[in-house]
Amino acid sequence: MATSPQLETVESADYLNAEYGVKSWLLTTDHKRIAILYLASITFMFFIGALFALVIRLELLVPDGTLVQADTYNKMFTMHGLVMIFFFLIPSIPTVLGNFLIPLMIGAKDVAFPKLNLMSWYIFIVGAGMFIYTILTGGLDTGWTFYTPLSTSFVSSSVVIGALSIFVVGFSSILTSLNFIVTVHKLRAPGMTWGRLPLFVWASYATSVIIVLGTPLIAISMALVALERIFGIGFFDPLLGGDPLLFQHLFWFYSHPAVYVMILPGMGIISEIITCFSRKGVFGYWSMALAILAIAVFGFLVWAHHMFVAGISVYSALVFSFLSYFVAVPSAIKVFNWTATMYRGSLYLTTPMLYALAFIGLFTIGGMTGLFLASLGFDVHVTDSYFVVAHFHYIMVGGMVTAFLGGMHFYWPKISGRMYPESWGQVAAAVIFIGFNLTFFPQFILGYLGMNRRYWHYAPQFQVLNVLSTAGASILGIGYLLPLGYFAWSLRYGRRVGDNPWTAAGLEWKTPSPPPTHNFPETPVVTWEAYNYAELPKDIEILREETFAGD
Amino acid sequence: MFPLWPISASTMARQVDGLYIFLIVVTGTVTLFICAVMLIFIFRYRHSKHPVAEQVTGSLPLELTWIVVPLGVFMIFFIWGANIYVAEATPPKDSLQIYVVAKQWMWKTQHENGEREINTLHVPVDRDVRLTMISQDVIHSFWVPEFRIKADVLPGRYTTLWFRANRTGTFHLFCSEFCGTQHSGMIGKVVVLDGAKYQEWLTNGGEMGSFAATGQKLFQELGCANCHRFDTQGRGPNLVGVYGKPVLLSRGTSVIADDAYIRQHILNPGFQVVAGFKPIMPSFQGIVTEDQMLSLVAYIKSLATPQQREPVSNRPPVPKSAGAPEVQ
Amino acid sequence: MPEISQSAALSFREAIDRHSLHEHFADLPQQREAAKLGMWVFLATEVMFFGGMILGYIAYRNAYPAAFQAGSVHMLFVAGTLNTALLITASLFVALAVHAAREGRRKALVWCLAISMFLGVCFLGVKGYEYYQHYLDHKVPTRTFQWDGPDPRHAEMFFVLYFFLTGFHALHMIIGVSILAFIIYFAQRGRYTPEYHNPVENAALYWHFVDIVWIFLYPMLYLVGHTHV
Amino acid sequence: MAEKTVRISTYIWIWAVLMCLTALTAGISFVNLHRWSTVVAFVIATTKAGLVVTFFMHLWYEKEKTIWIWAVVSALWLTIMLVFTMGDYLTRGFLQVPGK
Repeated sequence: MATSPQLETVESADYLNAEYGVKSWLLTTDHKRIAILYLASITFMFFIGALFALVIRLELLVPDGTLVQADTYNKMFTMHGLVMIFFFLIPSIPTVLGNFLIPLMIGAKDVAFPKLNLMSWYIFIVGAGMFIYTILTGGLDTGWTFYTPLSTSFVSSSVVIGALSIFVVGFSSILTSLNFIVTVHKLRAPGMTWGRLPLFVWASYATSVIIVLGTPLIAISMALVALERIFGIGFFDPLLGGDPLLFQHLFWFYSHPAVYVMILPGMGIISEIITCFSRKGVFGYWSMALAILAIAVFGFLVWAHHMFVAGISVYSALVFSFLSYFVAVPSAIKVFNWTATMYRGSLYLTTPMLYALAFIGLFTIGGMTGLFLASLGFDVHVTDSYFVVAHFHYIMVGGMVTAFLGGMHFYWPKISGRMYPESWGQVAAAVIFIGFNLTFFPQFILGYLGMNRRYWHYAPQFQVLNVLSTAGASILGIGYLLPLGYFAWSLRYGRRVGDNPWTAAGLEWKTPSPPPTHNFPETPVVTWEAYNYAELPKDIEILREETFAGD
Repeated sequence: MFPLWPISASTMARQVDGLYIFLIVVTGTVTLFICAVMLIFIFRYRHSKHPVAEQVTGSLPLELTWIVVPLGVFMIFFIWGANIYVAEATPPKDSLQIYVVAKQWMWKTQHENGEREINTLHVPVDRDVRLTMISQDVIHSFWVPEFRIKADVLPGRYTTLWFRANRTGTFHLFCSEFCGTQHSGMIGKVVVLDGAKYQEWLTNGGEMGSFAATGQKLFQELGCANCHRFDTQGRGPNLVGVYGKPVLLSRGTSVIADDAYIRQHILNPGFQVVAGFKPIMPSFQGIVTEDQMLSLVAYIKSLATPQQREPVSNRPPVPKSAGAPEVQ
Repeated sequence: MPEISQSAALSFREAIDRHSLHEHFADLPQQREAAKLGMWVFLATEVMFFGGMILGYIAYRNAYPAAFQAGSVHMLFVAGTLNTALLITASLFVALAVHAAREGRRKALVWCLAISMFLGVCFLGVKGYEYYQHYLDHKVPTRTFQWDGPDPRHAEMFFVLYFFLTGFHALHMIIGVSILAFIIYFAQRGRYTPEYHNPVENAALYWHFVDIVWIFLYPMLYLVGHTHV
Repeated sequence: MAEKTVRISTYIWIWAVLMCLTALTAGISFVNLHRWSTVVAFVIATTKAGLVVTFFMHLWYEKEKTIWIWAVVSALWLTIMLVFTMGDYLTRGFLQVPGK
């Protein structure tokens, strides 16, 4: 097992080998082990979602729909959306990196309520299990948005279980977030003031606030959809006296802020990576922190921009469009500040940094096209077209998944105690970047041209761009398989690393890799500001060693 | 080669294209600028060239600049977009009225002269066209990319869309809101004809009598006319001259008798009873289809401007104190 | 607090810590603060949860005021008012229970909790009676729903909201009563001390919240029909 | 003891006020105040809820700012949701165009 003898001297048990056996994992209350449990679960769900995406892209290779039936196709995009959003994107960074890192970053022994933390995972598993049951019993074909009255009175698939699985998994998010909020408030180490928190903690905190205040609304709307289907009462069905727009209001009150649930933790991770590999403090710490909070707050004031053509009042649309621009300002601040952080830095183009740079580029495109969509007159034309599809994939995949992978590479040495192969990492990052852009950039053009989203077949003149998109998706698929492969490989063969291989700032690097069960041998006392790279060695420990690059 | 820019076939399309180009130029410039700056930094400050980072960690003037300037630019986006949106929301007065009923998975369109079409819509070029739309089942969305217009078609509620085609030809009509299995099959075409051809097309098909006449026939068949008589003796209000005017309700409030009110009232008469009448009208829920409903609305609308009939007061004697709202 | 000797204080502390302090907290006050904050954050979630349904109520009542007033006429006004009084009184006793817990009076704690629990059960009983009456009256919004006034569809909507809101509230009441049962069990065994009684405090917060929900539901559902014309 | 002790008489007084307010709101519902009925009922209910939060839930005695913030935030977010959604419902039809 041990390949590097020089580190054998560290005898104290880390969290991975503190105990052995399946039971020690399934009954653990250690936040780091729970993070690993989540990592396994969401990776599994990610590849299920990716499989659906594969079918979608293959189907769209030709205009006339030859691969699958319309019904199958509808199920594919519905379940792709639901799996990716509720079972991968929303939990991904918070439950994996958040769970693992927040206590480490603030110098706590664990999260505030460890048992609740484990319970959240079990609730997640129940929700995921219910959803997999839905998949196996024929799937859903409502679109991930569950718009009524289609979902309540028309489709015949298993909407009830599907909706309730979203309800259940929502509670998992709520409990995790509640845990984070209390942890950040109450368990910070002595000296770890709010002004010294790493931006990832700020971002996770803001994310948790959004989840706590927003998720009840998706829960109640899903519960109402399920009850409406079971009892045939007409809460949303106009034929029975309801109003379908009320559902959209309830749904988007959560589901728009949910976009920030997906992107904010990613932004936090990117701030950690950029500072480390620029060897610099972050540019404008407070504006970065306040921008995070501003996004969380303003994110709640813009939901009806999903409904500009849905029949809301013109005045309401004007207000929501206006406010949508206010959420764009803090996002712009973040992009500019990241760029400025690199100014006069000393840049290392390691794999995490490549992901961070890709994130900035892709998030900028995603954010800019968001400005297009917030502009009312433009939105009317492209809403529900591939322009929107491209836009949110740039944010969610180009932003969130890229940040997640960047974070996984950056923290892999801390999580596993071993280094991933750097050259493979760089190749994978490049493949993902190219594949991603090839997949989704043509979709902007398709959308403006008039290709509808959720179309099983389409007009022949759109084929060339769709073929490009499918080609890109295949490249992207390979790109995502690569890290899975080499991370698994490195668990056994990767070289062991010390406490702080990246010579990074932050408390999480001041404890062994992998950390012991209670994180710190003794409670740390913080006397330094966040990102104090001025006080750290100028170069990065692991890169001093020749072997790293060629690994 | 494949197309990169859609055909522009309505007055609105030009405006949207203008906004789109502006957005692309502005955001494209900024995006390219950010990428260029990143590349320059990567090149100039890479570790091998710039081994010691200088701790530049903030500049308030700079940060204020990139708060205020983007906000200013965003406000241009907002105002421009809002202008187009408001224009899209306010159909010109003397538009050609067409009714659209959407159902899984087809479009039914009806012209005022009685012409009906399925998955097709013939309109004249250079003329304002106003669509009053409703769905019979789930939410659909009426989208003609070449016109750059779209509006959801809701069940239970009328929505409106208008456009002015400025180019003859045949254009795609898509359902844009996911509406079930054959969503992608719910497509049709909009045929824009020049004035003469449109007239020709109209006269070829308009033998079934005008849309309002269909409504009138239905009005008789359903027995509406028994109570809604054209004098003050009926058990229901006289409907002449009602459309578009305020109606006093038994609750003391008043509503405008528009399409939505008429539809609501036929389906659910007890909801808003007109002052001075008993809630005796039966519901026509499940009896009148959305198409028929639209013809009834068209008929009542045609009564708004009585040509030869004597205008009679539509309101029965109500207590003076109730203060019937005056027409403004 | 009376002065106690150093060693006595230490052993006392240890005894408590062994039972009550989880190892990742530095001390009991920190743990107590964390538990309390956690509860308040949870209540914020609950506010939004009920808020969604209340939004539905406001939107539909705004659209169909007459139907809602007509629907409210069928509410059992006396039962609703009685229930309001029951819940407020139950809240009082829960507050007194917290008071007793803070002062370490075990007997008073158990009794106050028992009274609130009893009042809570009474509330559920009255609620059940109301539901039964509505069932007999064919006012349950299913196929058996009957309505002879105008606008039956939107009157039914009132009953849909009534059953949603009070149903979810009753569910919370059932959870609250069960929590109180647990707390009483542990309180009797002397689990709670003036230093450690987080569960009592948190259960009380939850109970008061459920009370507040009812305080809003009562006028929304029971009181809108009296002046109906 | 960490928590400030509240006198039992305070709780009883609050309870009495709550009961009176319940009686008031029930009684006043029989008086036709037209559109003010809703406002009055809402004000009374909010007052009652406020009393429960401040005294029974001890917010009044709470030194921890965080808890204040969370109490205010939950009310604020509820308001945001209600105001913005009703903002849509109440302004529909302003243009006299169906669906706008």
